[in-house]
Amino acid sequence: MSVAPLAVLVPVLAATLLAATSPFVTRRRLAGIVAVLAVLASAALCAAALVEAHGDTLVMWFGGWEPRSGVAVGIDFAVDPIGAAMALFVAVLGVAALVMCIEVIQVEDNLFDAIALVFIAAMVGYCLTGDLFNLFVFFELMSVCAYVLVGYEIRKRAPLEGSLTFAITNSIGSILLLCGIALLYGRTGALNLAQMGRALAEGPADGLVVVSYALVAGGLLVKAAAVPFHFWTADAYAVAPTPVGLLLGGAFSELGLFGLARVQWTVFHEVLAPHEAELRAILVGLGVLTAIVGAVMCAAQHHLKRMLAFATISHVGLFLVGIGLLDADGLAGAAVWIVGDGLVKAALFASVGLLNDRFATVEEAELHGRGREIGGIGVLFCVGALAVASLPPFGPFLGKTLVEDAALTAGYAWVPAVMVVVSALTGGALLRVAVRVFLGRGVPAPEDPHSEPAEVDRDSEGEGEVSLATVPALLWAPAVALVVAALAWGLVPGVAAAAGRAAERFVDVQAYAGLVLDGRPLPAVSSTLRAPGLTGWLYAAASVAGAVLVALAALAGVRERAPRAGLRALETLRGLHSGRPGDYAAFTAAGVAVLGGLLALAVG
Amino acid sequence: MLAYLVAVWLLLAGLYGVITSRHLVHLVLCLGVMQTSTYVLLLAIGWRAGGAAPIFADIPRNTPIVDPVVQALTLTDVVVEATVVAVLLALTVQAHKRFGTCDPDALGALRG
Amino acid sequence: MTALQTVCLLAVAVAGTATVLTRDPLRQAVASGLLGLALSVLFLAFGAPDVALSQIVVAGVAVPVMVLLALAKIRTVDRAAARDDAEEL
Amino acid sequence: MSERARLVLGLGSLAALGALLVWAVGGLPAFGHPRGPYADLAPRIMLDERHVANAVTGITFDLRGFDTLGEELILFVAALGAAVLLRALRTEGAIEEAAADEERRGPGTAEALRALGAVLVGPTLLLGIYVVVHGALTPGGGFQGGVLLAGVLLLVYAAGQVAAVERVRPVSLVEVTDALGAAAYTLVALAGLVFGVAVMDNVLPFGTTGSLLSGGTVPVLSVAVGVEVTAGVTLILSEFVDQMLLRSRRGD
Repeated sequence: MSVAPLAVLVPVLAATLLAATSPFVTRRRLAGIVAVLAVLASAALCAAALVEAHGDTLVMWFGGWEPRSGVAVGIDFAVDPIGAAMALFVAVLGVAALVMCIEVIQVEDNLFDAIALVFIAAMVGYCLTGDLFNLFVFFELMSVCAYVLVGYEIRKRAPLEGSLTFAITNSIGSILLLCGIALLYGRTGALNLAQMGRALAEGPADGLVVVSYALVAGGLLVKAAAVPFHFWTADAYAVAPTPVGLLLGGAFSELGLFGLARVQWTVFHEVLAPHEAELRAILVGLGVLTAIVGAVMCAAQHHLKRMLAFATISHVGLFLVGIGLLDADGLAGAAVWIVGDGLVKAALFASVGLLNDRFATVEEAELHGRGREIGGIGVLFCVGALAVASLPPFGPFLGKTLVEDAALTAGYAWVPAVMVVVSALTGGALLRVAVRVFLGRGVPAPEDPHSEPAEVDRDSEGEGEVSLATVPALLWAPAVALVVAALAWGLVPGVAAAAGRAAERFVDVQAYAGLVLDGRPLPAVSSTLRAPGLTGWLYAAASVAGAVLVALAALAGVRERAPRAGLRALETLRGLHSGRPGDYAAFTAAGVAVLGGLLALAVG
Repeated sequence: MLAYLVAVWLLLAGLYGVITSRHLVHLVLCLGVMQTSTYVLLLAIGWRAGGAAPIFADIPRNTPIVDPVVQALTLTDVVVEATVVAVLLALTVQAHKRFGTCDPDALGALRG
Repeated sequence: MTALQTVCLLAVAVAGTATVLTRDPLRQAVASGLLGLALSVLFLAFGAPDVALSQIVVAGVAVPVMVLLALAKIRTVDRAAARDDAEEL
Repeated sequence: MSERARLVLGLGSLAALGALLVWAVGGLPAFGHPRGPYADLAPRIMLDERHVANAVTGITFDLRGFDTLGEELILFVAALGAAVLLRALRTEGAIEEAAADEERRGPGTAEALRALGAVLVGPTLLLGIYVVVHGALTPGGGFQGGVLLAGVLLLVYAAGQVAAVERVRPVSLVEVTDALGAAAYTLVALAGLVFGVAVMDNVLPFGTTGSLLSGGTVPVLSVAVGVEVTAGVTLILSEFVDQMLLRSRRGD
């Protein structure tokens, strides 16, 4: 009997306890501590499941409904190493976020903690499930939690708008996903991932397969924030309370990609195998487009939370490249990178939250030089910015080199160059902020015509504002712990090899289906994945140097001397991020249509 | 086939409404129309010609019945729609109170 | 396909289109209620009484009530704003 | 993006999407011939091994009961969320004042309507409870019955007794009930572990097909959902009602 379901049920039970006591117990701190303990328990249970799986996949059926002669009738948790590791990663970020909540979220009731607990439980369940409809249920559950959490500080204008566009665009995504699931059920008569894959492989790769792929992928990519489904992301992440932003930027988007990888392999791999090369080109192309748009938009921002949101988008693009290479090594690299980058990104969100708490603004121009009094945070921010630019030996470095190697092997020799440029742009933009805010050097950032009216952000997290001489430990300790964890992630020996084996397990779909449906034991797997070689270090050196150059150029005021045409193009791109749900819905429809159309041509 | 086409039509019509909407309440109900397309699609997929409802209260146990699984899925789906509508309407009421408008195009405090 | 199913499907398609094209939210709420009603009859015709029942309680009770209450709130806020404007003049 | 550009992009994409979708549904099995084997197995298993006559209820609360836990949590979060989002701006005592105002203005509602509402409260209550507990036998179950029960609140409101709404529905009690319904479902799911079987296992005796308590945990879970849905929908609707009551207050 596996402990995995408890990782979901324990935080849920704690959430109902908090909600039930909310009208009577007004000890906010106590509720916060209960929530932290529940997520800690969930993290421990995820770790236990990971150890229990021991490199294999563990299957448990809810209600004991084992398959009947190869037909799945119940819902299963198929706990494979990558799924369990993702769940553990989400729970760890959850602990950091909830610790910060104790200090940051100043409300009278326990409801915020209750919803946050359900949010984390849903993300954990999403990582572990082996049933497509159950995946959809958890997907929807985490979405609804996120809408509420983003809009929680509803007294202000921006969270309200962010939450609205978030809810509208993601509801469209959910409906598209569900349509895809319905089509697949019509063809296969199954909801279990393994069963669907097996049944689909018996038929042709026809219109139904192509369109359901486009719908499912489109729905998941809305969550993942891939271009052109990404528009809502910055609006929502930038206005979320800091601990929520940390969870969203660190894990939420990445889970969209995780779901895509899961469905891609278990359901579609076999039926689309003859068209793998074309599918790879589509996914890598989409990833590169997302990475570049995200990086350019990131560098153009002066609102720090928005900047981090676009950095998240650009890295989602890079992860999508890793997953889109459609082989085990690329997937392993993306998984390692997602964890490393998520830890760093979460630490950066936490640092920005600290600035916001202290100075009641996150506008680069207004913060110029004011960060000098909290130099410690500046060091943290700087380290984080360099880690985003893949500074060895942090976790992102390891992940990036693994993806680069996989891209070279797959014949995409130009991909590493794109990765260097994108890492340099995002890392450089963050580095520029670090220098301006914490050192007060360089040409100050211009007042941004796009930024929100100042008085709106003035009372941002206003009630929660702490005007203390020192930064509270509950705020900085999680941030430091996250950066240390990111460093450890890159240093622990054997991460690459373990990820390689886990990815081989993930992509061996026939063995997976045999285990889930027929109870056949899994064959042994091996991986040739190694620690980064010389080329990896060279690429890393190039991205870090590039990041420093980008930062220096920005600090020297390169913007003033930029060519007109370039600036105008940038303005057009920024103008597309209009904050209007109608525009975003049109782009979502266009994205699915293009995705489906390209696939149709490929299958043709 | 007509049932499938109606499902497709509802999805497209709802999405058209969302794209062109000038009122947030209108937009929310258009999302609802999109959602109904999934109900029609699921139940149409589960329909068995001449099948009875899947309740063995007063029918013999080997009567052909329609697919009960899609019905269970649709039930979940209906609940999901109701909750999303509730959350979105709550946000709409607040948005109107704050900004004095329900025009979705007026959103966008943060742009670019 | 039975005749009842065909009729219901056409009614659903028409009501769905009307819901989208009616721009006045109050009238749209009515159209949406009709859509819900047509759907629940359709679900009965599809042999899904459970779904029909929940469709009736959701589309016939919960959603219209929420929409009408929200619209009532929106209208009164508008009227109060108009009154305030008039006083300022 | 200009309005025109949006319309062009939107219509173009919708046309392409429509073509793709029509292509896709062409690949579905012919209408009226659903593909097995899940659809054939599930009702048989529910009837033979769980003694549940209504296959849909059986699948919802047993075979795929874990989905329903998620679904219930969605409603739980949405109810808390709507409450949180709607409460944000109201001040202490404002609702009570407004409710009292409304009651004083009482006769504004037509007498006939009030009487109708009052008369309907009893039957709706009974119908709601019937639907919740008979889920395993006839169409219905916790969700449908729960919404009906929440409808009772509305009827009380329609009866014009606004202040009574406040009395019938002390908000904190509704919140607690909402949470307890969700907790009950989770605890039943966990009960399997106590008995040393799988999570979500059906640990109660299955009874005779056609009797009220057939299906083991199925009726228990149905009632848990019924409680949760009643409270959740009541919470959502009453927060909207509260918002409307605030209408008479100027400058709000």
